[in-house]
Amino acid sequence: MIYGFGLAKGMGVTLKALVGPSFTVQYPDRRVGIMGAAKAAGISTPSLLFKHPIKALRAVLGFEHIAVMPTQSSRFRGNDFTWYEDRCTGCASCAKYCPLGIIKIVTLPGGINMQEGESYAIETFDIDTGRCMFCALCVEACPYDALHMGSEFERSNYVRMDLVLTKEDLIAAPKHPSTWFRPQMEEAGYSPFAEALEDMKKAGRHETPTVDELTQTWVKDRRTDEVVED
Amino acid sequence: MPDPFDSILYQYVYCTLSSTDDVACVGSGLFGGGLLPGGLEWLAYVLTAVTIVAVLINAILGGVLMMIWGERRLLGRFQGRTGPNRWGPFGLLTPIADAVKTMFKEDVMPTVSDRLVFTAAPILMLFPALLIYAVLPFGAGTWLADINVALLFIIAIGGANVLAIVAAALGSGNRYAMFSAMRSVAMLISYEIPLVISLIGVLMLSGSLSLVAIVNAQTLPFFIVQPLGFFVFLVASMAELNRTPFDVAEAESEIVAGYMTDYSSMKFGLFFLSEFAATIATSGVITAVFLGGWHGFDPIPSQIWFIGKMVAVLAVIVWIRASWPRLRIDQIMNFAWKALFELTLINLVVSGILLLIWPSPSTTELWYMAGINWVVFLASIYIFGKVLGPKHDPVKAGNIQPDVTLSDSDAPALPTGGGD
Amino acid sequence: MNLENVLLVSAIIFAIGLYGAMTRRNAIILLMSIELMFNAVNIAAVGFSRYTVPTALAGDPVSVTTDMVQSALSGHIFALFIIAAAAAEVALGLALVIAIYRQRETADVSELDTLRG
Amino acid sequence: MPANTAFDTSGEDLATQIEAIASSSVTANGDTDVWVSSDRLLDVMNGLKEAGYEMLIGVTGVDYVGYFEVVYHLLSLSQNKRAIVKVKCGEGRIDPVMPSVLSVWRGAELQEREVYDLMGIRFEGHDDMKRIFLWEGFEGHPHRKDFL
Amino acid sequence: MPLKTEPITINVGPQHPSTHGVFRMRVTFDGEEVIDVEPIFGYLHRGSEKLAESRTYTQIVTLTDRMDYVASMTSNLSFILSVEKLSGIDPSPRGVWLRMIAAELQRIASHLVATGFFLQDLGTLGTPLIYMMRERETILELFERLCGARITNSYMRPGGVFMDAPDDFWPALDRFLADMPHRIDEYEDLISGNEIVAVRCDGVAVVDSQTLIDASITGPMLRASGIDWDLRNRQPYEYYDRVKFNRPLATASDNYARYIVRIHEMRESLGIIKQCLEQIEPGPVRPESVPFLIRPPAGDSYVGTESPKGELGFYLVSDGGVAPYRCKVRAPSLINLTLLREMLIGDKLADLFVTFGSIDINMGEVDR
Amino acid sequence: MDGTIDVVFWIMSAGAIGAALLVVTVKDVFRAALALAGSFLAVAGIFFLLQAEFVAVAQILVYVGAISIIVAFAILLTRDMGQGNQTQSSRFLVVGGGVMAALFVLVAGFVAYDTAWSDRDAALNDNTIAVLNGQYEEVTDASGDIILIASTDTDVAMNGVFSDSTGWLGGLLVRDYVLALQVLGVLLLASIIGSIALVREQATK
Repeated sequence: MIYGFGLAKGMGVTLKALVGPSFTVQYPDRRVGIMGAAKAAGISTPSLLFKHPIKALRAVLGFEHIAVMPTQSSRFRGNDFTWYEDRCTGCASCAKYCPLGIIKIVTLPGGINMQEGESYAIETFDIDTGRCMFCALCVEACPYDALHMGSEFERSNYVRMDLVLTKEDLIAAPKHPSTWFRPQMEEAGYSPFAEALEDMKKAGRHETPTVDELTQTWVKDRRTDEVVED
Repeated sequence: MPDPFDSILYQYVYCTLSSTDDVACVGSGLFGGGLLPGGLEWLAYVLTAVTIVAVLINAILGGVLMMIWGERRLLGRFQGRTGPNRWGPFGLLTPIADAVKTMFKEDVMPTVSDRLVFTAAPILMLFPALLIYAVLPFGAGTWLADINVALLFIIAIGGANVLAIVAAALGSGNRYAMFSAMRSVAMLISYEIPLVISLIGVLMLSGSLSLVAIVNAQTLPFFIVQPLGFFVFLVASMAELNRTPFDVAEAESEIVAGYMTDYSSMKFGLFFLSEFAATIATSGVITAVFLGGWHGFDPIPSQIWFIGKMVAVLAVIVWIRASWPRLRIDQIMNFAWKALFELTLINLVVSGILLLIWPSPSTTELWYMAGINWVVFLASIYIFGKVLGPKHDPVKAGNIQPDVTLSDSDAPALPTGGGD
Repeated sequence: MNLENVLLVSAIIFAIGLYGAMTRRNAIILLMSIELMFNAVNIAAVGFSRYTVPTALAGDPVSVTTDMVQSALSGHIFALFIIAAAAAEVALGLALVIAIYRQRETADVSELDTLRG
Repeated sequence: MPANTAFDTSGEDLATQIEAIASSSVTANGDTDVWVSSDRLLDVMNGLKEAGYEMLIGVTGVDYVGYFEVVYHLLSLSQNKRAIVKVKCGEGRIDPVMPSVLSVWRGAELQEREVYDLMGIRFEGHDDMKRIFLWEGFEGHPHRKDFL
Repeated sequence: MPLKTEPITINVGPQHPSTHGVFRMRVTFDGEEVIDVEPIFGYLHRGSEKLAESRTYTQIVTLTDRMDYVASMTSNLSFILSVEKLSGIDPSPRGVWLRMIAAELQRIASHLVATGFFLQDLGTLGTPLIYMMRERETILELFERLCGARITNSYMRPGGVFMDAPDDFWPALDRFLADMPHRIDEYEDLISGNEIVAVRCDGVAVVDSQTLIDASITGPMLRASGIDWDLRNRQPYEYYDRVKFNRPLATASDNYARYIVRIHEMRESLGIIKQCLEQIEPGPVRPESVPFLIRPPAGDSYVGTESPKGELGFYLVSDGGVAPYRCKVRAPSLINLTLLREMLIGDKLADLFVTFGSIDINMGEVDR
Repeated sequence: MDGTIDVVFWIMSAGAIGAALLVVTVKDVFRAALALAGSFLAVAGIFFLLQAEFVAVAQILVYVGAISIIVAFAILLTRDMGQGNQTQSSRFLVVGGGVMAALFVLVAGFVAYDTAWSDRDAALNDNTIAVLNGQYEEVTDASGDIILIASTDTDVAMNGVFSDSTGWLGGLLVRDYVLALQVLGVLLLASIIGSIALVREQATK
């Protein structure tokens, strides 16, 4: 053994990294050189030089940047929720299964049949994402595929109250549901980063859930025994 | 008193200002020279000195900023990252942004601190780092002062920054800082000795302590002729600079930030600045003493050669920083006293004998010397590694004995009570 | 700048050192004062070397040899030896202070009075 | 079915083993676990360590409202067996005290402190019996059923 | 011989670059030498065990994520195994294989973090750490494909896993398996043969195996002292009896041994994943019969599993309700700290953190 | 240029004296040490002005670089945790010490200014002055000895005795004063061994 050989070998590894690629993912934008700018603009480098000389100069000086979206899995659970109001019956399964109890649901009897016990009009549907740990048990619990995890993750905020997702927020937000626990979306090849899924019929396993399905199919699949209050 | 015509820097500025009738000034200087009326030569002298010092200090600051950028960028690449690239072209403005941010930070003063000493420490730290530049020859004729004891001066001044570290530690009253100060003092006292002795071989070859004379004496760069001296000097100066693997004085994983723990704002900035200024200065000394200084081939100006060699030395220092872990303080002391000190003595004896054989060596004889010195270098490194190196063979990952077991049924019996 | 001024500065620094050595009770400051006195002596030695004539060169030497010139530097040699001796003295003195501190928990010389009757 | 229970020593075997070590210390036994009386605990544990249970895997306090129970999970590396020894910590809920097994296993040090901190069972013979997670002066013991 | 100085007491932590979280030690130094250490816990105590008493078994899975947050898959697995034993659930084979793959990936990720921070404590300025984080990132991306989350996975459910792996998971896993051995070689080139690492770690904090066993210390620390004790092999759970793997052992029981054992265990884990891929079959990932709300019969259960840090086990007591009556975690991170004081005393200040890093603890699991 | 040198000299002297005064008056030991380092630096400056570059650099190397740091180290080691580095002067000696120091300065100043020091430039012939000022050439005389004669060539002026004393000092140290040098080496070695023996822990403890 030659003293110093191991040290030299270690320096060789770092030297290899010096000439090798960098694995940094730059977000939200990436600085590009002149070649990268041309590639991003979809034209060849000489034509960029002649057609957009200012852009080329900026690229040479290192001021040109292109937006970068990090690659996420379609199952990615962002700190956001997607909620389809039409699919929701107000059963509050999600609120019951939330380990932290941060989903607040207030319902009034009513809805489609106006008959008590079958469907409810939803008065309040608040999710306090400031306390949420995004375990997605509520999504797992939703029998009607009304609640989905969202893919959004840029929701940092200066005001704690703004982290509470209200019913209005949820309705207004663009719908990019994560495919987490939604195999039907995966089978359909849906990617939350490509397009929004505004159509509530495509989002769930059932186009229009009925009361029969509520009592027979879904609940029985999930519970072999009686629901017990605890 | 340095002669103003000794350095072309002086000459240029001095001749621009002074209306001296010295022959050396004829035809040099801007605007034909003589901006000041006659009889004011002394003022020209003073103004020249002030101008050059101001230019140099600003150049040092610029160099430090460039080095901060370069080090971070290079470290990033060594680690497979990109490094700073957001602010300005290739992130070049990042250190300026850092500096601005540092200035606007709150200046925290610990309540138990000795205010005067606490404030004086960063200034004390910067002062020796800047003084080294006074004697560095940046190129042919480009130096501030060519004093005849320049090398000794550099070593003497370079050791003074430990006083600042001790001042910082005592001033802030922090116990991590105290550890840092203890370590620095112990390390400095140990590494000063090989640092000085390693230069004696060079002195014997060049016959002068002046850096200009040493550069001029290098028909062959001295790192070829004096590999052992070069190695020891590089290692010892890295220890003096607190660079990895000798950065025990500010080991952030052990003693937080060492003597800088309680510092913030521009006081911290001054520490940072002086550290980098000292690193650049030391790389300049290495360049001048061992790498042939400003010598190079022609179309490229000598100043560029000098700076290029400096940058190469800095890159190696950063490379080492990216690759190696830190040594422990007792191992550092062992290394200084058991390895470096002896290596310098070997170098001294061998160089002395070789100079007895070839009293004033020609270039060919320098090559012979280089050959013998390299053989001695490699052999002594090998022997010292054998004697002082780690006891197990790390390359083979020594003490691993993987035993193959397929399932629980044929697992070997375990040791039962009574030790392994 | 002439020899008288140099000697005056030397004398002042020596006197300050003397004052410190007499009045301060901390052993380390005592050592520092002694260093100041050493320094004053160095200044005087180098000043004499710079401004006075070595005997070998006094009068009209027939020829000036290197030995004679070197003897003009005797003051420098004195200063160098004093510096080296001072380093030895400080090392030993501080070791003593530390040893005493360890035993007596003080670096105050006026408390080191175990030999007092 | 994963072999989750295959390595637990059966209750009967363990009971006979313990009876051989310290007679009439076993109060009951289940499928895989054995209850011993707390005053014979140290004898039993010393004997079990002699018998090859080198490692004390876990010390757990359980609050069964009427009484406290301390569960010791033991592991024998040489025999590849686990044993579960349970000790009822007297009747009532006021100042339950247990003998410490720190003298038998070094590994009991932090685990007994944890049980003391969170369950309030004091171990006699443990020389560093103080709170581990909560600060000194904290009122009550959080893992008791009557805490909140 | 070192200068004898006044002993200095320093509070290391809870905010210190090298305490791996909010750990605090009150250390007394004589010069550079450690003469006394008092570990102080509890800065991250969240009462997980108490919280578990008011949550259903599925909800507790999310709590286990947050105990050892650099190895949540193995925490999940340990808890799930205990629940399955308690309620007698027979998991579906594909679910078991997926759980094994996830657990072994998590073991690699955890060892990467452990060795990376261990080397960071040695003062390597992050180079190996960043290399290792790069590979950990690949694993986390695999987890993201698998379950949508990177750190706090909540992937496993009683009876299996909640969802089958997506189609794009398998090629990504294959790429990782093909790439990772070279990466481990790279780490070994960078660090294992490094003389500075050797002189720093050799013979530091040596504990003999008998003391380790007596102090209930398990996992790589125990294996680094030459004791061949790996629960995956000795007391196989899941399908670990159907895969073949070596157990790297070192005899030195010093910091270097603990490091090198982890490096070699990563290679073995890769082998296990490959064998899992060969044996995995299509099928449901969770048996249909397992209800969402589990009500195990009254009783108790304990299953010890080999987490990356040592034996992790959940002692569950059920009274027949939907939530456990008592849930106790046998946390290897806490129990492996039993010998901290003995390991540190007599060493230098610099070795304090290296030794601490070589134990590989996670404050989330220590304090729970 | 002489006027400039005078000004610099007085600045340096004032610095050295002021720092020295701080050393003996400041309460805090570490501040005293810092002042001491400053005083040493100023004295080194005076050495530079006296054309003793090597001595000046040796002063910086040994005093500023080593002795100050060892003093600081000793302060670190003997620091009283309770009251920091504070220390007192003994009250009764202050007056006596001050009077004695003032008397010493008076006497020494009187001697310095009263003595008619042999002026170098007046006592020597032109050749010797030129040689001492560095304007000389080396010539081998008839008997084979090297003698130095005055030169008018400005190029060799840089190699004068005082402007490049390093080489000459080296010659003196290894020839005329070699015994003293060796004795000094023994002294240093003895002091190192002595210091180690003093601060070493007792093996029997």
